[in-house]
Amino acid sequence: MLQVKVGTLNLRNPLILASGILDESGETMLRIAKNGAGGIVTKSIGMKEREGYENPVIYEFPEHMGLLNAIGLANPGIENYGDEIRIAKKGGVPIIGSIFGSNEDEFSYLAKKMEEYGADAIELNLSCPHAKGYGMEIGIDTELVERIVKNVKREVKIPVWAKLTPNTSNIVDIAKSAENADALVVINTVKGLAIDIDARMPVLSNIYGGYSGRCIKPIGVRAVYDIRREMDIPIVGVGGVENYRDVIEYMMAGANAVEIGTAIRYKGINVFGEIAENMERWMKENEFKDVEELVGIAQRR
Amino acid sequence: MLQVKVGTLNLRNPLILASGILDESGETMLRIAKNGAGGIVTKSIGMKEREGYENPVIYEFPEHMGLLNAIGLANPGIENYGDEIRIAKKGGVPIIGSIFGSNEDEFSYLAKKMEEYGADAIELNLSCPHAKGYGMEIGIDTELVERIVKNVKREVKIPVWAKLTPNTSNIVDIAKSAENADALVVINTVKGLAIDIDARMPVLSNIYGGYSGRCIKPIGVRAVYDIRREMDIPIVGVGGVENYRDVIEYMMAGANAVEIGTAIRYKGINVFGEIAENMERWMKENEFKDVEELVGIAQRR
Amino acid sequence: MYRVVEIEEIKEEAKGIKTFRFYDYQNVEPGQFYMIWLPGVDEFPMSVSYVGDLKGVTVKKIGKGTEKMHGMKEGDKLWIRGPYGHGFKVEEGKALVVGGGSGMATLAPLIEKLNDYEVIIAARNKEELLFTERFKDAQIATDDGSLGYHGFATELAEIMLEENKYDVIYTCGPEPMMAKMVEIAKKREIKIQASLERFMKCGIGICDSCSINGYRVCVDGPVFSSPLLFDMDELGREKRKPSGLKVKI
Amino acid sequence: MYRVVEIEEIKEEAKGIKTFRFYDYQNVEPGQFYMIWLPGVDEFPMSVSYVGDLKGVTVKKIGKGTEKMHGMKEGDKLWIRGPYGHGFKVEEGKALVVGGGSGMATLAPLIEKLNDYEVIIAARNKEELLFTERFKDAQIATDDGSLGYHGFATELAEIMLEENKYDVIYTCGPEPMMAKMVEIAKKREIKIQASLERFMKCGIGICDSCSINGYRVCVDGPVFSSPLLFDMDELGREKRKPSGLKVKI
Ligand SMILES: Cc1cc2nc3c(=O)[nH]c(=O)nc-3n(C[C@H](O)[C@H](O)[C@H](O)COP(=O)(O)OP(=O)(O)OC[C@H]3O[C@@H](n4cnc5c(N)ncnc54)[C@H](O)[C@@H]3O)c2cc1C
Ligand SMILES: Cc1cc2nc3c(=O)[nH]c(=O)nc-3n(C[C@H](O)[C@H](O)[C@H](O)COP(=O)(O)OP(=O)(O)OC[C@H]3O[C@@H](n4cnc5c(N)ncnc54)[C@H](O)[C@@H]3O)c2cc1C
Ligand SMILES: Cc1cc2nc3c(=O)[nH]c(=O)nc-3n(C[C@H](O)[C@H](O)[C@H](O)COP(=O)(O)O)c2cc1C
Ligand SMILES: Cc1cc2nc3c(=O)[nH]c(=O)nc-3n(C[C@H](O)[C@H](O)[C@H](O)COP(=O)(O)O)c2cc1C
Ligand code: FES
Ligand code: FES
Repeated sequence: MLQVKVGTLNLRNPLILASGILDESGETMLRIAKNGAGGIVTKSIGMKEREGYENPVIYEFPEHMGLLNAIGLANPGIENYGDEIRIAKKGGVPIIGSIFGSNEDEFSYLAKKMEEYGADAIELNLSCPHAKGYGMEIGIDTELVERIVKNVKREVKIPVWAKLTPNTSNIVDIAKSAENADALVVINTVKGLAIDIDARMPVLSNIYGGYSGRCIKPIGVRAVYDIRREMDIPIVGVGGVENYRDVIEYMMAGANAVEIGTAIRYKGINVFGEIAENMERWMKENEFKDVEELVGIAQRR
Repeated sequence: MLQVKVGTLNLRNPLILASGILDESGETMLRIAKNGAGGIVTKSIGMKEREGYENPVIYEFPEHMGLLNAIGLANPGIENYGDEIRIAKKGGVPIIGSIFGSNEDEFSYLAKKMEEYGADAIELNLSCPHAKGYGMEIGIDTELVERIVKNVKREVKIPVWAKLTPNTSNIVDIAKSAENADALVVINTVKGLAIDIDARMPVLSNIYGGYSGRCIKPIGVRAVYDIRREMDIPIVGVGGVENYRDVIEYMMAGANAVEIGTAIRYKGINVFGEIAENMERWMKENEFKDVEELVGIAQRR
Repeated sequence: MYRVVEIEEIKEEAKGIKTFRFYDYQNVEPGQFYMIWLPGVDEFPMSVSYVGDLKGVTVKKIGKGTEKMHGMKEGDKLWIRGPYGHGFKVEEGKALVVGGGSGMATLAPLIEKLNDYEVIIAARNKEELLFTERFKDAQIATDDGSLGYHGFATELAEIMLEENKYDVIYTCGPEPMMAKMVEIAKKREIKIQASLERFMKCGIGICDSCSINGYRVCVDGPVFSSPLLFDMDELGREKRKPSGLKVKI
Repeated sequence: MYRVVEIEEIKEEAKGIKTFRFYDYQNVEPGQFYMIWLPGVDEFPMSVSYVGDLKGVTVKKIGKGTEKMHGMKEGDKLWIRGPYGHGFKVEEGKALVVGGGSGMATLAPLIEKLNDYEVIIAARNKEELLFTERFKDAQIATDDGSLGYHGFATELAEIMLEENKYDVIYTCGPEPMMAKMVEIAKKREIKIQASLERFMKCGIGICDSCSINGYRVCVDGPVFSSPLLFDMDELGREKRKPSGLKVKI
């Protein structure tokens, strides 16, 4: 009852591991797949090895509110990533290769490599809020987004997802510029900053970070609702999903599936299996047979 | 030790009541002034009486995370607001008249009226996220912002503050377009949405609302830090201030004062006096004599 | 966050007045209220009329929300938040309880906590009297004289206050009635508590829509006490529309 | 959120190794660690070496963060978060504890909880031996023979395992040493627990930087037990750089 389709990609449940959380190494991804995730997005991989920023790269807000991170797109480089994908694929769930580049050629190259390695889909990171020249700096330029999506679509046969930033006044315009994608993934983290008043300085070495977790859910749900209102494209909702009610909220807003990241901090890697179980219970109680019936039913016009 | 100046406006402490929270009626404002606030911003007042949206207009997130509101700029209309200002002024602290209009002429008219009524400063609401044709719809148009600020500045002698929206990819551009203002107020609420999965619909009658409270603090602090990095203008920080540490964080990021709204839900109207007391204690412990020493000390370049 | 509760029982109490019972685990004091949301229709405040495990609200049909509620059946759902506000404080000594119209809904759970008291139940006519069964020994007053004392509750109250010594008055009902009771209490130097009503948006003390003389009915009230009540010059005279505009009552 | 603690006491324990004591109200198990932030410098993980109210970390100077820390004085401040991770589980029976270099820091509070045990303290030379005062009856091994057994800890351990029956081995130290101890334990069919180290960024189980064979050292560890340890083929062989790139050890 939990199977969903995101475009042509079939998932056993709508609960996907979000990019950047426990998806650097193939064996960790494999373990998460075995723990119930419906799909797995890899860490965002770029052209070259990158160490990322110096510690501290993560700050935890009190009372499970959420996290601020500026990992800084640390990654081993695309050329070194083949083995990880191959190991992850043993989990039997779709592996979506996340990539980041600074122009359309880099994105195309990265996508082809991912396809070669066996990735089942590509996620374009057009939205990381804290890396100069990447992510969100690209993702708010609607023309560039359009070009990147078109180019990548031309290069690979597997589905291409575009992950968008919420740090904009009109996410729907950006969504429309990415309409050639097979799915939109919303949202990436919200640009934020935290200062330690005893240290009298920002906590992250990079100063700025991306805000994730429980607190950004209203922003993510709004973005999904906004886009679903105007577009028929498959949407993957991300941001603050912690429990089955959050998944249902995103789906009612218009998401076909969700990604889960920060919740792992608080619920552990069993969060996928637990949510799946609770969703089934709720669906039975509320007489839904197929989870896809939920998609967009809270839309009011 | 807590006295601050926001431009030419003197405040006994940097703790200002935010617009829209307990500032519709003169007598409530008077009561808040007596309870320790350093200044008071009125509810945003427009050209005509407006009922606002139908209930529900407020949704409360669990565990004190924050609120979603779409009051809908309910207000009695500028012509009916003189008495409220006059009563509020008996509190002996500056009253900042918040106004919203749909073009520069309306803003100018409203500002003149507020000045006539005795307001000590004007706050231009360029940032309400949920009212068609007002607020944020205006506040992301840098040319319009510039024109409104210039026009209002020409019309009144009292200081003019511009309140900005965080729902944008570059708040610094908007800040610069408002550089003729005497101070910038950042941030207004973040556009958000919440769905009740049992009711299968958005909770607010207006669907969308503005997200406020504890959870938006990292977004507000980031905006203040961003602007202070590039501009010398007085800044009033708003968003999620609940305790003395939050005030100090905003000031270290670059704010000259803060506004407090949602915290009243959780801390009551004594929040101003309590914070002031705790700030003094902290300053003594940390050997600060004047709260203005804190402004911007967390800036790293 | 709303809690969803199921209606267990509905009872027609008087003309246009129904009680709805539902389970809610929250502890509620007499005088406190819930905000009730009927999705797609309206959200509005309702005092509790039963405070045990099986809570109750007693609703007078006056507009679109309450009309919709009157059309509901057992098993239907209500979305509630609260309880909110400050309820009645039980004072020592003998009490006079004066309830007009649906105001009796608010007073009922208080009366059940009192030991030494007399109750006046008043309404325009016999059909609109509320809870005369629940409080069989109550004094009755109707404007049209169709049952009990012929005249206003306040008039009957003055008679009773003349004849007996009371230590405290509790009242809820139409605002002119409450304003008059406050005036009487002030004159006679008796303590009084009154449960006020104003248009509510947030219910949690931040929007200012329910304020009277700078006090929020939703958080500082809805039950206010003397001497504060004696100083509220807006009571019975002025209120605010949903826009915030002050109007005469 | 960091907690700011003040350094109460600093003690030079061995060459390039200092212990820093501070009060922290949190309950800590032997084997758990703190993330310590030195603002403007670095943040890194440190096991607890004292678990009472007056906590301690014992720090070997190896890079810019630890060097800065070695320059600190009593009264200076540390920013800490944690404690994080899973510590040692005390097993029934007789234990052999094998600590190499600064690995003794991690084992020390465990040893103080054990009843029936023998300890090997090993280091390259006499100057680098840690906590020989704290555990006076420990066996000593040095690579250069400057004190005690002349040779590796693992060699001394093999001799002792030959002579006595132990029910469990606890170890912490350089990874090749731990890998060898795991091999020995596997061969001899003895339970083993080892506290591993990997490069840590988040410390809270979300960034994957510290993972070994799919297990997070920060949350699933840092103390791992047999039989899981027997199956970790990356142990002693491969680790990841901060970029995530796998490299040989
Ligand atoms: C603290 C408090 C306790 C109350 N307890 C009871 C009770 O126990 N029993 C009872 O029958 N009634 C009670 N009321 C009044 C009740 O809230 C209104 O009758 C109800 O809101 C009408 O809703 P409606 O949608 O049917 O009316 P509408 O058609 O929306 O409006 C009709 C009139 O109802 C009143 N009203 C509407 N919405 C509100 C609102 N949000 N807040 C306050 N008044 C409103 C206004 O006077 C309005 O003019 C209480 C009100 C308050 C403030
Ligand atoms: C769970 C755990 C417990 C530890 N307990 C102790 C202890 O009790 N005593 C002790 O002396 N050391 C301990 N360490 C090692 C300690 O964290 C490093 O020595 C320290 O981080 C070095 O910091 P630096 O800034 O001086 O080094 P840098 O100059 O930054 O780097 C030098 C080397 O230190 C190591 N290192 C640096 N940063 C980290 C990091 N964030 N995570 C892991 N390793 C890092 C790497 O090997 C690096 O090559 C522990 C490590 C882990 C993972
Ligand atoms: C530590 C961390 C690292 C992240 N790294 C990436 C990344 O490399 N690429 C990416 O597209 N998103 C990255 N994200 C964003 C998440 O994929 C996700 O969009 C965001 O965290 C919101 O979801 P959540 O609230 O469930 O965590 C990262 C988030 C966190 C917390
Ligand atoms: C109920 C409510 C009503 C508000 N109304 C206004 C308004 O009329 N004008 C305005 O500029 N801001 C309005 N705001 C925004 C606040 O002034 C403030 O910018 C925001 O709530 C963030 O601060 P906080 O987290 O301290 O509440 C409103 C906020 C709330 C919660
Ligand atoms: S209803 Fe909002 S303050 Fe009372
Ligand atoms: S340090 Fe991030 S997962 Fe362990």
